[in-house]
Amino acid sequence: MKYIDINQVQQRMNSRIVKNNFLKYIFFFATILGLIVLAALLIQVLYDGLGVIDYQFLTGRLSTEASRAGIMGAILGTLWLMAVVIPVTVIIGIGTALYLELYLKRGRTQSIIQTNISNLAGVPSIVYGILGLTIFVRAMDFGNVVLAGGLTLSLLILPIVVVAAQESIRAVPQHLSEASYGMGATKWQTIRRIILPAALPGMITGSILAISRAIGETAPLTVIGIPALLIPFPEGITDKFTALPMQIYYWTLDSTLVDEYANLAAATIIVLLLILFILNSIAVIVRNKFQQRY
Amino acid sequence: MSIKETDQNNTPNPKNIVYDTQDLNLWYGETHALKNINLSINEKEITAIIGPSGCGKSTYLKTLNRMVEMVPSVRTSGDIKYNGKSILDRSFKVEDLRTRVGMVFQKPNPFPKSVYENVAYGPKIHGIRDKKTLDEIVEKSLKDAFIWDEVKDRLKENAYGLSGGQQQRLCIARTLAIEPDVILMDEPTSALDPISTLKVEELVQNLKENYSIIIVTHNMQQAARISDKTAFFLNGEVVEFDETETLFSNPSDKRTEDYITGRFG
Amino acid sequence: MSIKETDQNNTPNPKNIVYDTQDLNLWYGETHALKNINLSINEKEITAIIGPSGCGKSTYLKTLNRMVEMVPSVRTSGDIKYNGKSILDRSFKVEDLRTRVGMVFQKPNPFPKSVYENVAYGPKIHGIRDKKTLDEIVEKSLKDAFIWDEVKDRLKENAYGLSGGQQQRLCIARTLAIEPDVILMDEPTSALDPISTLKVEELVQNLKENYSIIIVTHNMQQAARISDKTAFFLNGEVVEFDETETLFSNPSDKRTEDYITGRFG
Amino acid sequence: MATNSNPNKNAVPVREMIEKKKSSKNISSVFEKLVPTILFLFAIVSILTTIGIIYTLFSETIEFFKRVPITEFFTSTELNPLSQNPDFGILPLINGTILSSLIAMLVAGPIGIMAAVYLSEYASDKVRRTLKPMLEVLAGVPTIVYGFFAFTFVTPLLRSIWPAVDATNILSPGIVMGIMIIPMIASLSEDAMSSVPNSMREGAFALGATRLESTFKVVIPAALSGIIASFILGISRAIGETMIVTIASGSSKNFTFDITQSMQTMTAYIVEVAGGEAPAGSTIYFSLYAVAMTLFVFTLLMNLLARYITRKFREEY
Amino acid sequence: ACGSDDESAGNQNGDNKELEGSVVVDGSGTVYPLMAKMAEEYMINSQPNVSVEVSRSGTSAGFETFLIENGTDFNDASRTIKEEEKAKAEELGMNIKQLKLALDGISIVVNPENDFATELTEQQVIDIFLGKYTKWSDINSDWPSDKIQTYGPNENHGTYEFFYENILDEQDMVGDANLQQEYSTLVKLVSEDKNAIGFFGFGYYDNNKDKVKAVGIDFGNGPVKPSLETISEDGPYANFTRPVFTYLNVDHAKEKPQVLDYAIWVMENVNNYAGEVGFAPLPKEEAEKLANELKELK
Ligand SMILES: Nc1ncnc2c1ncn2[C@@H]1O[C@H](COP(=O)(O)OP(=O)(O)OP(=O)(O)O)[C@@H](O)[C@H]1O
Ligand SMILES: Nc1ncnc2c1ncn2[C@@H]1O[C@H](COP(=O)(O)OP(=O)(O)OP(=O)(O)O)[C@@H](O)[C@H]1O
Ligand SMILES: [Mg+2]
Ligand SMILES: [Mg+2]
Ligand SMILES: O=P([O-])([O-])[O-]
Repeated sequence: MKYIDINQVQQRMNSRIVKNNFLKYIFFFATILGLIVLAALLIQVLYDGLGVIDYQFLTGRLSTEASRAGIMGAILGTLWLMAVVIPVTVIIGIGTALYLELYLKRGRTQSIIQTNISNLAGVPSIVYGILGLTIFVRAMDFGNVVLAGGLTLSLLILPIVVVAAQESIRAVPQHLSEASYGMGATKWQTIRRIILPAALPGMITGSILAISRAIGETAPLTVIGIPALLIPFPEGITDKFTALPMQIYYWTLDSTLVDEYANLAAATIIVLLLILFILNSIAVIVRNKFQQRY
Repeated sequence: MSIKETDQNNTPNPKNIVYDTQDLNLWYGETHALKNINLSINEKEITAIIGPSGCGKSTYLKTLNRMVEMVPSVRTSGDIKYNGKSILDRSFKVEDLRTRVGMVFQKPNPFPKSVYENVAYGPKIHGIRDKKTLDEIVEKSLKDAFIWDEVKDRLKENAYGLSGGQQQRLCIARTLAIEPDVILMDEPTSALDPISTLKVEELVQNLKENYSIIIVTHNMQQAARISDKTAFFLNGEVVEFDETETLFSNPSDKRTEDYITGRFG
Repeated sequence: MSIKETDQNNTPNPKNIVYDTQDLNLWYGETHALKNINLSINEKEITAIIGPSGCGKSTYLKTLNRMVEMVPSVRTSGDIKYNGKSILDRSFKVEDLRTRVGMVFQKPNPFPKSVYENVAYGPKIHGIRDKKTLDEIVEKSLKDAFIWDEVKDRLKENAYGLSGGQQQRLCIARTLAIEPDVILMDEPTSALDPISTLKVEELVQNLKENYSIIIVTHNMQQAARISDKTAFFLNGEVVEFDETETLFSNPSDKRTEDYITGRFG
Repeated sequence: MATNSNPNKNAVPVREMIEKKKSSKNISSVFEKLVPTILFLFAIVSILTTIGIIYTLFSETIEFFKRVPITEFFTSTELNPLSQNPDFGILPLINGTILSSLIAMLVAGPIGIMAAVYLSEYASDKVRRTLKPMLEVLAGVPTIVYGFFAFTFVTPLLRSIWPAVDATNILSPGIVMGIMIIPMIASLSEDAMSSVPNSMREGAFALGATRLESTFKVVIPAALSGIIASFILGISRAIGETMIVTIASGSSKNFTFDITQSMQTMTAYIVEVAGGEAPAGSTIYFSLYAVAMTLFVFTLLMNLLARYITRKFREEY
Repeated sequence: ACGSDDESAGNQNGDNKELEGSVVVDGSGTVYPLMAKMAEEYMINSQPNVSVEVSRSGTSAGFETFLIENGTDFNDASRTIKEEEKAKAEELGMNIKQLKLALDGISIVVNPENDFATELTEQQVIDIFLGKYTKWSDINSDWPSDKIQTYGPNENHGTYEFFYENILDEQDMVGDANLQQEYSTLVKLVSEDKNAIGFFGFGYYDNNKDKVKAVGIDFGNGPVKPSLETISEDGPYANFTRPVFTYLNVDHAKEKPQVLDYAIWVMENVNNYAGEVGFAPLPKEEAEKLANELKELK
């Protein structure tokens, strides 16, 4: 008894194959759709902003007057933020990763901390803003200065740095540390001389990616409270500040009042994206150049 | 299971005993990996350990420098005396022990550093900072490991550029640099080609002048070729321990015979 | 290298030829995996393919339903005619071919679906929607694959709950459900225990009534037990192709003899 | 073990030197003990962060509920925090949040999964290796940039197609958030699909299935839990997204389902109220925490759910 | 930064002394453009080392951070201080001083495409915002029967409160009014909704004449449009005219010379900048009087 009618099957075959080939193009289009949007975004930003970028814009002070506004203050603000974020996250992040991977025994405590870290990675950035506002700005009374903003951003990216550092530690083959222990090295000596150097490229890559995330973060800063107009340059971590993303935020909002502000926002975006692009390129180079083959 | 080394212990023995294992038992969690091991290992001899896969050879070797502790679930009972001192005691400093007892692993595992830094690593961690002294140590160790001529012009190059056999001899040089008394070797030639293997074997035999060597090997011919004494492990027990010649020509246990004639394993 | 099947081709042959392979060559990138294969495979027979590991058995089998194309670097020359039609032509629809030619793999690979859905998968994609027809197909296929009794009460359960042997017979049932003409089997029993193996062998012999079966096997006893004809592959070439009885009792090539007597492979 | 067994072994008395150094090693052994303690303190920071978040949110939220009944907060559709007779119903915010996330997922879900199908099932190795990192660039663009894009490009574009759309609306930020989330869903789903063993596909092909059929009837069902988890993580991301909605959706607190209108999400409310530097002690100040707490709980539940699904329904092949 | 330099630093008289430190201003968004402009000019022309930072969380929100220990130095306000706010200051023992800066006219604006509602009576405006009309045709049957959509700043803003208290006479505004935090958003919304009618300060209208259209208001003597000429406390737009202020924390001014210096500079120069950003200037004497009062504090 034949259930399958081969003629029928053949008839249907064509339409099935056409469907497959057609959808293949749809799927391809879906894949590059994001890239098309990205291109649209870049074109728009370049179109609006490129004309604004000149020496005076990059080095000048903020102004309400679009024609003489500059973003040096925001650039310096971002740099000062990073002066807080980088040491804090790198030290605490790598320290945490070392502790979790190499000192803490597998077990309940370890899994609690691990779960905690992955949960922290999913907490919206605005909630970190509130934490920063409550703890750093108010309870510790730093005010809305670089230090408060930097610490807030540090907490925000800490989980990312920790996870990346953990992964690079795990990627160091066990037999290297065994060789070191086998020679009478202590744990810290082994970590310092064998594990850290081998894991470092991965840690650096992960940290750079996390830091570029921090550079673009806006929401926590809006909560901490950044003045809409702050002309002087920040000169230290106890100064008030503005930062590139905050400037983009204010200029975008005010673009309905003063049209040229939209161009200033776009120009600032170009600068921000350029910084991120450079950072990411460095991360890629570090990863490719120092990747160890064991 | 009684152990066949008793005869051995009773004969007059001109050599000092470097390791004395007494009723050693070891568990990985529930797995009873070593069962009532009793072994006395002599100074300046090559002791081979043979046996089928999973019989506990590596575990025993790693117990001798307490490397086995790196597995968190390990428990031991019994005792190992190194030069008369009990080493299983938690108060015994493992770093000290491991400085005296070097180890060479199955897969060559140089550090991802230069050839020079690989050899200087041990002396450095033990506090030797003087450049000239280090240079001398590196040269001497590389010479002792029969690899100086091959690498003397590439001391600054990464060790991963060396061939497998060179890497393994480099690892031996690295161990020699801290001048241990004992060298533990866990199948040091199993990842090497025949020519490299031969070179390493030759080196091992030369080293025995100054060092006590314990070598785990899958390769019975190798054990027969280079060792003075051989222990045959099976299922975590020592079935037989004797002069290598005796053990291979005239084994006293049926299972040893079956194993060395290739009937299982 | 000349092929020994020529005699065979000249004898009167009452059976139709289902697959006719002519001067087939296949490369994986630089690897020349199949070299000048010429083979005619008869309908409603069991043809076994034997040979040492890496000789190209699986590759040949996968060429017969063009599954080999999933490897991007594959190139072929020569021709394979399926029922007189050239299948290597890119214009030949592979889906069509594969509907006629079923395949059973070395490791059972049921879909992570229910037993029922596994068997119904093929008919469904080929457009059979009617619940009652599907039920009948599933039952018939499972019965033909000698597994109905074991699974009839757990049709809704996930196929991964079955034992390895059951999974393999399920995969055969899945293939039977689309009523192919030919069934290709790549070492279908090598992952199974002896009892399951026996059941599958028995099943295969029963299937030959309705299907042409080509089976790759490592197990020469199996080839001898169940096949009508056997091809011996070596290094990508067909060394000998003959009636199974002839090939095993009276091989005409020295290498075949060496292989079947266990001298290599 | 003090016996020096090899006295004349060397030109350089390494052994002696090591022994000598050992006696002066006390500092380093203190260090050895200190390091784990220091590292432990570092590891504690992440715990403290969690405690800090929960404590601040919780204590101030409790204070809020002393002033505004919890039932009113969660059931009222009126939100007028600044008026003389303030209303504190969170529903308009939850509504805005859900609508924007829903729009985002309607964009990111299908496109993300189609991209995953393409990358995992159709693309050659080389194409995948170039396209995937390019796609991931999308995830690295700061959200403020997306906000700018939504406000100055997507909204005008939408309005030219659909004039009913307001200058600030929930549709445009929803779409842009969706685009931002595409790489996340594509990447995670692709991972899930790629880990379906090839033998599954071969099984389907051998039955005459087209690639499409093997994908949708075998691969996707087998990878379903990973795909669902990626969706949930996408939703969680959308719920927590702030700048895009703050910029492009305005700050109306109307309870409406009209996506062409301005509405506020929980995150945007926090920006508005905190940006107004609400002074400690006022009801509106505490409302900040109550909203943030709700947001935190939402995203936490989503993340836990995603983890539960991946762990519980991990496919066994 | 408070209390760092006290009495010893306060005895300087020379006006040209180089000052430094920060001045923190928050409050009205309406006043923000004027204050930001002046802060910028002050730093360029007078005291380059003083940092004046200007935020704009709204009059009421600004008062909340002004009236606390170590609060802001100035709070811009688009309405006068309320009784309860004054009481709060007294409770804290804080001395504050009101500085009138300029005059603003609440501008009623519609979409530029709106060519019917170009003139409305004061009462019609009130009724629209009270929700008594829902469609334009409810006002005038010739007008389209589309739904009126009302816009305004939200309750953070003095402008809202002024409108609510002085124009609506404290009657509740229509429920579906679209109230926004940011004026920029508001302008955009009105400019893109052809049924929009909204209110905000004259400056925001003045800067966006191409995007929104002001409605002429009939206060009884024919329609009047807001302009720098009509806005004054006794002019034709007087009913919708209100003064804008900044409030100074006098204690801070005494402690921090830069705060006082800035306050004096502002009162001496405000009339030069008011017009530029869309405010009608104060009578000259009034500004001078305030400047002199401030100099007394030295
Ligand atoms: N880390 C571990 N955890 C649990 N069990 C282990 C561990 N390492 C080894 N074992 C078990 O202990 C037993 C002895 O292992 P060991 O590695 O010592 O064998 P071996 O003789 O060295 O074998 P081979 O020749 O394969 O290296 C085996 O049963 C093994 O499974
Ligand atoms: N995907 C591939 N890419 C490259 N070379 C391949 C691929 N698959 C198989 N080969 C090579 O083709 C040759 C034949 O392989 P094939 O799998 O057909 O052998 P086989 O006879 O089935 O062996 P076995 O008995 O081990 O299954 C081998 O040399 C193999 O290395
Ligand atoms: Mg071993
Ligand atoms: Mg094969
Ligand atoms: O910003 P306001 O002037 O309306 O308070």
